[in-house]
Amino acid sequence: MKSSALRKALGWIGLYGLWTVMIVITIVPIYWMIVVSARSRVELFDAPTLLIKSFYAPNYIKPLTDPVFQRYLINSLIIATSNALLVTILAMLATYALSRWRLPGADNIFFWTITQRMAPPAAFVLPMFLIYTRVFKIGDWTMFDTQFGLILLYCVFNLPFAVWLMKGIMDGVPIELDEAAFVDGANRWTVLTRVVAPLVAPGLAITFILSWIFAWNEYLFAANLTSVNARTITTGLAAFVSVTGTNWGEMAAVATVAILPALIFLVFVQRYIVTGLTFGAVKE
Amino acid sequence: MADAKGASQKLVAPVEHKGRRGFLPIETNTFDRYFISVILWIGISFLWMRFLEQFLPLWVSTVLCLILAIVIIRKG
Amino acid sequence: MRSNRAGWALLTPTLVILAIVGFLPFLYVLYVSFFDWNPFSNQLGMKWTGVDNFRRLVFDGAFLDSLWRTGLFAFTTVTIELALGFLLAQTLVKSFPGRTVFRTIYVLPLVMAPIAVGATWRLLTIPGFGPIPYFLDKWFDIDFRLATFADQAFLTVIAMDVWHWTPFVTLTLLAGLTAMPKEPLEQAQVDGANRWQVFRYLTIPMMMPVLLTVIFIRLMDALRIVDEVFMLTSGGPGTATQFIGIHIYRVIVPKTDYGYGSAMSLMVLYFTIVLCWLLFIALAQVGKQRE
Amino acid sequence: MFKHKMTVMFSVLVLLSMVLSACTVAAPAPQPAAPAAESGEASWWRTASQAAGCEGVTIRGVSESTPPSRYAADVLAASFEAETGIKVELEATSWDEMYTKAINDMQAGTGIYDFVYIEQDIIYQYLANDYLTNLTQLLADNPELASPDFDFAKFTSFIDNFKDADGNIYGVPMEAFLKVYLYRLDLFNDPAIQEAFKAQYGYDLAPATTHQQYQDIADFFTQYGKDNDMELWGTTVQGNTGHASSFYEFFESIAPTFGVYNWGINQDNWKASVENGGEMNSDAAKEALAFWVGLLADAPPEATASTWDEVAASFAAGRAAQGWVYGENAAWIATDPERSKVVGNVGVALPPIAEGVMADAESGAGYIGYYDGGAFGLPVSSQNPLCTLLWMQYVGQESVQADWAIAGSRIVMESTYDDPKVQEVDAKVDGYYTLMRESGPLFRGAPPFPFHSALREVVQPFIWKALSGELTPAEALDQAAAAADAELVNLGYGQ
Repeated sequence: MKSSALRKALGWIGLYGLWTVMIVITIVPIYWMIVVSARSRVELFDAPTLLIKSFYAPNYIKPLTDPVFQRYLINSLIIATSNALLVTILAMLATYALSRWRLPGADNIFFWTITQRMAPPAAFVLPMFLIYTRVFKIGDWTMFDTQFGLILLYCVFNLPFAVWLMKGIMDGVPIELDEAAFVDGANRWTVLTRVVAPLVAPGLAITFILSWIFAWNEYLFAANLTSVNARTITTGLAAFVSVTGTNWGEMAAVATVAILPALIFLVFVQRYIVTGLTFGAVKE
Repeated sequence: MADAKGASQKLVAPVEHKGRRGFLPIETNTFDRYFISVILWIGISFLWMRFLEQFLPLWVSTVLCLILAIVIIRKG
Repeated sequence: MRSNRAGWALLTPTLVILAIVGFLPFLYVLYVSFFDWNPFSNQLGMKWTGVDNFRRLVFDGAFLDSLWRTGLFAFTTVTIELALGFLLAQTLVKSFPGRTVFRTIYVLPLVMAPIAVGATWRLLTIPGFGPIPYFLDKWFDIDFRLATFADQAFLTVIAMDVWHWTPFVTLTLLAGLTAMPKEPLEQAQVDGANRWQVFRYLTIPMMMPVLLTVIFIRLMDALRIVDEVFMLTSGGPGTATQFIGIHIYRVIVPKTDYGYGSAMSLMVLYFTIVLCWLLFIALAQVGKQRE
Repeated sequence: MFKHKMTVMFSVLVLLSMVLSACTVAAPAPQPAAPAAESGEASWWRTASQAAGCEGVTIRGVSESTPPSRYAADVLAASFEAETGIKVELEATSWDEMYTKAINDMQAGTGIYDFVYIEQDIIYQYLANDYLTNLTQLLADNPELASPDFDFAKFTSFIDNFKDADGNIYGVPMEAFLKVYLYRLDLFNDPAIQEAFKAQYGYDLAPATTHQQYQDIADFFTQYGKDNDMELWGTTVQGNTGHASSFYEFFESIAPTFGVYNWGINQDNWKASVENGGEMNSDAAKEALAFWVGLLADAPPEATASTWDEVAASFAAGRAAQGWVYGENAAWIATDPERSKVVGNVGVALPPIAEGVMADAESGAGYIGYYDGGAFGLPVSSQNPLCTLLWMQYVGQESVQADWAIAGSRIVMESTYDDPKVQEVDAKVDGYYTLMRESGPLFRGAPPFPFHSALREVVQPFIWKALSGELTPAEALDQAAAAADAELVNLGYGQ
């Protein structure tokens, strides 16, 4: 009896101890980023302390009031949101097809889809550049430096992931529900949007979130396939590494601003994550 | 979705893979056998170039791989 | 029962997009990999060389070193992330006060851009104003200089990746654990099995599909890591953290050795596909045994 | 319940993205300023712009995000648009990204960029590939577009870097600076320190003129920092172990002062190693690398993580007593209290050199340091070459130079040195501009190699390994020279 109580107490201490350590480890780098963003350049090399002694506002004010930077932020929002929407919808359609029809070679298509994500990206910058500037060219308009170009490109990374996530979840929705709806006279589209979609909503949510985060964060292609109009916030981050002294303070400020939207987003959809992230490993 | 947490569920692989059974240790369909052949051909070519090309030219390995591929596609 | 046409119609947009932005560039890279093409060499334009690029590759020490280094990195990080993630996920299955708060804070790194993660860790570790070298020196008398000591750099990069991606592993495993049927576990406990036995003979086998899936995803991404490491160490000191993604970047971008770089890229893609295909087959086998 | 929430969330997001798309259309970047010349008589610029049919045209360029480039993007582009009606979109981005984009564009001939920043060291690669338009020729072919205010002869000798063998010019210089020796006036002029130094080394403390003196001063201040519990070290070292900047510091600033020029490559037979007639692993080069790597012991701990940016930052933070620092930083380190702790305490001098190097430099056989800079070039693939020609002449006018020099510590024209505004700053930075004017010819840019970056990529890992201690300096240079020889053959040189 006594030893069991002791074990229980030890268990609690262990549990909270573990989590305290994990939280501290998680927080420290982010906290440090905020500390740096609150310091002026001349204070940076003072003896490190973990305290925020004063707040050097220009680090934030300068980028935030810069119209170029605002445009980057808006571009990022548009690209991430549109890409996530596109990916979610396409993945839902594709996985519905994969799960409801016996398409010849379906599982091979499934694997092929995933391999799209595996290539080391550097080699693909030049071909993408050529495709966007040469192939997708209507008069003076090219896909280069457009938001649409990036929205489409990020599908390469997000769609495989999304299809994988959604496939199993789709499989988990009993086909009898479809049949019942058909019997009631619904057409296929109604079945998909009214019967199936609500049931796979957690999966859609998590697909949307992960796609959104990825599109928001991508750097290499955003840097090389845009020039002025469609640049995103991550390329803005890299630009702070300049010749006259890396502007650590401003860079940290921009990085802080850049994680805020994703953060807010994440807090909102926290609860769907755990139900949605099973990669379809749950089946009834 | 609420009832998805019911007692009847189980954890399964999110992928399924159907095909026939040949001498290969797994069930394979036609595409798989082509895929395996190509993968083996590339892999053997790499190894050949590294270790054997000093003695035997590369086309020897290509011929060997072609034969292997036919066997796999037919009987795998 | 239904015609396949509607099914294909639903699948087409996905396939078309992937073909355009995924497969088309791949074909181009494949094409270029058979040429000697470096705009800054003495011989301008593209010159057909057959498989010479690959022939050079299998003897290229720097490339093979970097491949090996990447493998070591991917193996280490995935192992640590899996172990730590499993432990944390198990603590999160049962409700306890503060669970939601912990979980919410804990997934923060997940939303950060890789490039921002690299920058943040650089801020942490740069001698002069970063706290890590300062406190390590003050408390433990350790000379921490990422850009001088290869081992420290490698370990820091691993720590950074673990910090960044363990939350994802934890959440996925948690989703699996939450969805796992409870009766067999309870039954086993009634039958007198101890915790370890339950874990070893019930939890692990039941979680196998989820575990393999997580390994697959993490492995795939760890093998092509670039942004974080580039921002933190740019591959240094020397070549201690020059992973394959960075190596390829250097060959293609500053060296503009397009042909050779494309060949390199394809070889890496080949290894990744083979590895992932094996995992995929394993996954399918697990699925079959279950039925 | 669940379904309802999800629907709401998605609709909000769709709405949000739509609103945001509307925003970008409604609010484009800075509104064009009202054309200044509209009310009065048309200026030469507007007439020329109209003649070439360029009004309303947008030209695009890419450049490194340096103060001079940003000045061009923010100030010059706006006034140019007001004068001519030509909109200039200048993309200022990081060094690596700039190269990728410019090279991709010119290689593919897509014509996205109408002008590109060409650094002095990469021009030979561009010329070898016929990426650039011959500006001399273009001006001669279009005399009606040649501005009376523009003349290649007004530039300093730096423009010679952008000429081909026939003297045709391919770039309009927009920035140029020296990599100079900076030291701390407050430390060097402190009587107590001077006394202590003399007591220890037997000669007066002054900016180093030999490597031994440099080493002594570095040792002295490192010890001084330790003794007084200060965050002070003897020297900076641009010794990043994963970035090209360390390669550049060694081969362009350190090795020449030991008499090893042009990266130690024999330009007659394109060989680097001593066995084949090069100098990359000569005794002088090994001595230079040993000296430089040895300086790490006297450098702040961040030295092995420092690129050109962080070296300037370390010096500005007062963490080093002396060092080789790019001149573009001299002005802000010496004058901007927002960013620098050593305002007013920056001394500028010529770097220390080995015996015989000065004679080489004066005769033109060698040089004592790096003369860096860049120009705007016009890619052959440009879709608006004539409009771009106007822009290039605009940034190459004498009248815009002085303010530009203040904003970016760069000088490309002889006349700029005499401007009162520049002379005022000159006094504050201990005569940096005067030094540049008088001693500029002793410095030189990168050697005219068309394989510049390819070879750098091969050699730099050995320099990094020497810096991290993985290889000794002698081993590093022996291996580097062997690798360089192999790569040069691979690139088609010196078969």
